[in-house]
Amino acid sequence: MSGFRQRPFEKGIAQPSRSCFEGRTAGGIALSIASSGCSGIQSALDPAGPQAAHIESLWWLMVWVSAAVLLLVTLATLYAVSHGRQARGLDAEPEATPDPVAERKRALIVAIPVGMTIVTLFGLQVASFTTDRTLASLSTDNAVVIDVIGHQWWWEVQYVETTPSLRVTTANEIHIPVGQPVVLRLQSNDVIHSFWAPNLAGKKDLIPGHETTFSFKADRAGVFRGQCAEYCGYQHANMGFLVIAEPPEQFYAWLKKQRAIPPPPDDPIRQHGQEVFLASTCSLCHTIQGTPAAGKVAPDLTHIAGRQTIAAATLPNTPGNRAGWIVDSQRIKPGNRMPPNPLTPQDLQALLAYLGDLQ
Amino acid sequence: MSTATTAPAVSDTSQERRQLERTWSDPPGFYGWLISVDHKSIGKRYIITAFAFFVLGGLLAVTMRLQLARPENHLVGPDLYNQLFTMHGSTMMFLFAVPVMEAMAIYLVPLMVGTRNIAFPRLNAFSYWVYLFGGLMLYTAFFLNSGPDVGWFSYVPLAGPEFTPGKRADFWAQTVTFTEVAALTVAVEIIATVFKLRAPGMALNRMPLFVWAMLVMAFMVIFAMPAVMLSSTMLIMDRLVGTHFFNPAEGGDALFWQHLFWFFGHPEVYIIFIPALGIISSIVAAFARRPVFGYLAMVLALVATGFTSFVLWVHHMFATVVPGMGKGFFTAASMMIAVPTGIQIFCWITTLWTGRPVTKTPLLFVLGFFFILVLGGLTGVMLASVSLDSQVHDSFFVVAHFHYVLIGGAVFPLFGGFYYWFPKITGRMLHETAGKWNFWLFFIGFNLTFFPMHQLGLEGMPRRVYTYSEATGWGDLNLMATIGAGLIALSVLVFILNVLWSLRRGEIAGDNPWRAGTLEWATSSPPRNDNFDFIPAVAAHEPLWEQKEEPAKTVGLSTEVREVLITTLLDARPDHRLTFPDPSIWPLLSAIAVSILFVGSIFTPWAVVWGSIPVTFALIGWFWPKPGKPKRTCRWKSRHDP
Amino acid sequence: METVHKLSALAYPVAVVLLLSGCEREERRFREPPPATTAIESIRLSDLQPGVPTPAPAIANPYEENAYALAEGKRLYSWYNCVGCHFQGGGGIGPPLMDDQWIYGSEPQNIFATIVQGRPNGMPAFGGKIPAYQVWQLAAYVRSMSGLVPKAAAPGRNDGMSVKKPEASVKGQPPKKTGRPP
Amino acid sequence: MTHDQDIDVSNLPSYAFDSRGLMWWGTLGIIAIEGTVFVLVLAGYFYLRQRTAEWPPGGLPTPELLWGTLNTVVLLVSLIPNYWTDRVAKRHDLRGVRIGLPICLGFAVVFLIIRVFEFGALDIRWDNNAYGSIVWTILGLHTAHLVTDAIDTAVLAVLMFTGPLEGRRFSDVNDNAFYWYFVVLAWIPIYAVVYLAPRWL
Repeated sequence: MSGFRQRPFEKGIAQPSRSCFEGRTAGGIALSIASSGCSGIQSALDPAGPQAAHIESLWWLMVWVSAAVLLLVTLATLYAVSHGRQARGLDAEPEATPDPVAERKRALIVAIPVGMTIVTLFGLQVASFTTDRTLASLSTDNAVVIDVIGHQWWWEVQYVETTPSLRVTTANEIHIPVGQPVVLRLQSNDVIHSFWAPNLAGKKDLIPGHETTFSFKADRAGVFRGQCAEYCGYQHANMGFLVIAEPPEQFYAWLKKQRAIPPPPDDPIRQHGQEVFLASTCSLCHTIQGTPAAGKVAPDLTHIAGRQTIAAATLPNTPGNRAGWIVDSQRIKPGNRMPPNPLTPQDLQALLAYLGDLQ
Repeated sequence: MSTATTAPAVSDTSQERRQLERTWSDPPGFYGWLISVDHKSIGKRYIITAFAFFVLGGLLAVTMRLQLARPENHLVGPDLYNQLFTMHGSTMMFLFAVPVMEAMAIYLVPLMVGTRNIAFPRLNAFSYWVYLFGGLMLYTAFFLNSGPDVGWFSYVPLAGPEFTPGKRADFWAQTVTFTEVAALTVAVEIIATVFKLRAPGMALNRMPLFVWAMLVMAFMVIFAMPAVMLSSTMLIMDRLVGTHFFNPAEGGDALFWQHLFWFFGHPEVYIIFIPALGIISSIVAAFARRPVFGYLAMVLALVATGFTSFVLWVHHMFATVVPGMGKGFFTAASMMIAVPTGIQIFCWITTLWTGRPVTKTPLLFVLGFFFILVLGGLTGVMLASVSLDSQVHDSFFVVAHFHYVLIGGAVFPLFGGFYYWFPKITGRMLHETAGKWNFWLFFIGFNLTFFPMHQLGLEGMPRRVYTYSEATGWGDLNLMATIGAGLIALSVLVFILNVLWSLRRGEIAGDNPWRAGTLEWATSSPPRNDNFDFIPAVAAHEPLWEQKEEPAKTVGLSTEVREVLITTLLDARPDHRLTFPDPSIWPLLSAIAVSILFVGSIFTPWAVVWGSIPVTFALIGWFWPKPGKPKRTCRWKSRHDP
Repeated sequence: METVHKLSALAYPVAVVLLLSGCEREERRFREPPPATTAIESIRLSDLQPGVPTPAPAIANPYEENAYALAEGKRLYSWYNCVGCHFQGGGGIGPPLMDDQWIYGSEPQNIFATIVQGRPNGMPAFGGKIPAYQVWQLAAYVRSMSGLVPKAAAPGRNDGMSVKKPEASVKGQPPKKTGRPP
Repeated sequence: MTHDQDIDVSNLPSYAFDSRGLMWWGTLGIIAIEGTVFVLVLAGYFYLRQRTAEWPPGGLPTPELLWGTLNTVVLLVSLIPNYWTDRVAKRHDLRGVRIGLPICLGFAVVFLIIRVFEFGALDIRWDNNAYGSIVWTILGLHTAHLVTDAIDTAVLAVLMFTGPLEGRRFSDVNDNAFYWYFVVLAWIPIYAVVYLAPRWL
């Protein structure tokens, strides 16, 4: 891939999911589901909030019931074909009309597993409905309301405020306060996307012409990865995002920082970098508050340096990756909307310096 | 029972037989092959073509598995990968699964109900040609880099005019039209055949379960497929003539597509699954050496499944904006559809339990079905739960699930069916040991491929991604899946070699190698042109098991013209003799005309107008009666009195 | 098995015929070597020339055959806010683009130059702001507005208010003689 | 077993009418398919309708009643000649059929002519908005059926004059009428939805 490319999430995000694999090999593949209570930053089985937790417990219930059913059916089948009265092959005279009395007895026996099936399914339904209820009953008082707008292939994130000036816009990274409910208002401007952060909750589609809302809560701090779950075109695979759950005070500090407009660059290099930004294609699509650049069709870069990843949680936000992305993003995400920018080394360095300063 | 083989060589008889066989035979040569309307040759073509598409779709799948074998792989890029999975899904659903099941019906139903050809034989030929041309069009487009890349359910707006430029999605939409036209016509033929062409005495409650399954499938096709034809037509109109069905800004709606599509798409799964149940019933009965336990329950279960499958399409849309109350209903329905399937499984187990099972390859595949399908069914129950679905929906978990139900539920029984009926179709047995290898490679490879996908889904891997970063930790399970895919490919290769070998060297089968009880085994293998030279008279479920000595038969059908016996709907009393059409070129010509219209309409709406003119003429030529040949009154009464 | 041979016997002619029709139209080029960027100088705004009149060098724009490039052009047309002045092609602040009048010439390279250099009375110069291949995509789309590109490649309707016929449905309008700059 | 248990079918007729005949079931199958299409497309109409506040959207006038209503009358009246032709066909009355079929055909043609005005009376194009798209589709679908059946009737009528004649031609007339009944019955809900629903619902 890109020469600049480094492993994503080297900054401590990646490690947890490694342990998944150990857990699995230990369990062996046949047991992989059972043994998969492993931790991961993108796993439905490592809940970080009530919604995901409820679903997980429903999951385990279903797993064990299913395992039992599968075992019974398999054993019954194996016994049926292998038990005593083995035939003398196909020449055995077929039993054209089995004795009706015997058949009636058998009917009664068969009725038992059928009854069990119905009862089991009914039980599972009740379990499922109760879970649906609990999920729906999450209270959303003093919730943080966030607009999430899906684009091919990135996520626009806006923190809703009554006063427009306080409205914070960022991309591909959603900071949320631990222990406080979050309400997402999901919209899409192009095709259908689906918001899915497995550690926190299930998924919800972003459908053009429909606004959907979706609420969840994190009950522990952490960085969780999610990605688009509804096929949305060439870069569906690289339409990721991070949800960063942090203690409220930290979160509000972050929010405050996001509201601040970065000061104009003071040293010549960064000043030149800003000129490059404004003079080149960048400013046609991107916004940097405090500058004339007000493009609305690409991620807001006002605080780009403060984010952990770029290119929709595809690359760690390092200067090297930024450079690679700016110069030739099509090598990293073929088909994405960012044109190549063949800048001179000086211009590129200046631009990187400028962007790197936008904390 | 098989009257023909036991017929004493009385001169006039053999003469009559030859005459009858001549009457029902195709003209020789390639032209004769083109104009054939015999359900056996059409059925064979259908099966071979569908299997060819199965192999193609499989190769696409292997390519995808190779791409996903390791993180950040560069075998194929997103553009090609999107075409690969779209082609794979569309091929397997539209060009393999449904056609191959209908093909089995085309070949077997007339034999099982004891008649000489399928109802509307020319329509049957027509449907094959339309299906073939549709498939060829799709793959030609694919090899011209115009393969659809919007997923096999082509969600709008992605598949709409703004986000998929060019003709790719249009080729998808027209492929659907082609294949649905073929499927719908076959459905009508099956229904008419089952209702009106049954041998005298085969009352509805004596029909083989296989025939019941095909009947239910045919009805489902009739009520489900129009939905997808309508929606794909709306899609192509949005793309080509600027209608606004799916444009939110002008009163359209993206979810409108999803409702229409899944109203077809869910029954579709059962359209594929129910015939498989019929195959299993045939195999289980033959190899347990007794009729399937609980005939009535089995029939009712089939019908119940058919009905229920129409009221659970919304469980594909739980992640959208469907109101909660509605979801509850669909959850209940989606879970409860497991009951009829459960009933059938229990009945089969009882059949095996109380019979004297002989584990030959066909039965082996059925046993594989039991394990895989039950597992797939259970994950299906999980997907029916709104909450749980919200986690695993559109993830690799779902990929695992539907491969368990579709491959386990349809492909395993189908392979069993291939092993079971191959002797009837070709006159030779498939090699047993190779069959065992075929099965075990498939069974192990399958589980190795798809079981890990459950885990991948839970670890957050969405479906339809062409790559994933190493940090996700999805690499190992994906590698495992790819290895499994290799095993499946290997087992299919074994099967193909087995077929090629057995065609030449396979052990001669004889009329009824499995000593089975249904009528298709009452005639020679392969069946003669006229299927049965006397239409048997049926008095039991498994005629060949019940009837010991020389059974009653039907006499008096013409030997000079293709005459079949029409019987009454319920208890199959002889009603009248209908003359069936001779081989004809018009089905092919009509299919060509129709194909020109369909393909042309991808490029200009006017093709619909101008294209309809040749279609009209072809159809007129089709239905214009041939100058009636002189019908000799002499009819073949019996083999003894001339 | 003979069936198979016969089937393929049928398949070949069909395949061959379609192969001849070519597949350039569906190519998705994500990393563009842009078409020869014209020496802007060689593009004339006036028909008058000193010395022996020589015909203007015609530069074909391959994107006009390519559905993806045309769709990209359509997207950029709104992303770079051409809509702001030309609206959906009907014109407003700027001249209409969907008619047969071409002030600065209808050839691809004329449109290219117009976008790159800008023109008096309000057309900004996008030179240096937009990579050349995107200019060519825009040029291709602009010509599609008046039906000057193959129908099978031209864009269909957008998911938005229907304000005009989709480019794929507009009748081709042979360009009138180049008009005069206003 | 001896021969007297064999079933001798040599004296059975060589065709039959209505549900006894095979073609009738074929026709029924086609009707079931097309009926499903109509049901779905009408359901689609109401689905799209509940997506927008006003209907027809954008302050469009409701479709003008004249031509649609006229056509409804034409169709309903056309049931009479079709029923009559059906009856005489069952009586194997060649003269009757030769009179009846052309009349039925005449009705079909008249209907198709009026249909042209109907499309005009919608005063909206299929590419204006979703409402236009769905009503054009509904009318278009029904028109397609009429054209098919008109051609069918025409061919059959010609056959009745030119021959070759067989008994089963009469059962074809019977099936043709059966299909026409469907086309007429399908029209009534369509008329109600396209013309009356926007006014009354």
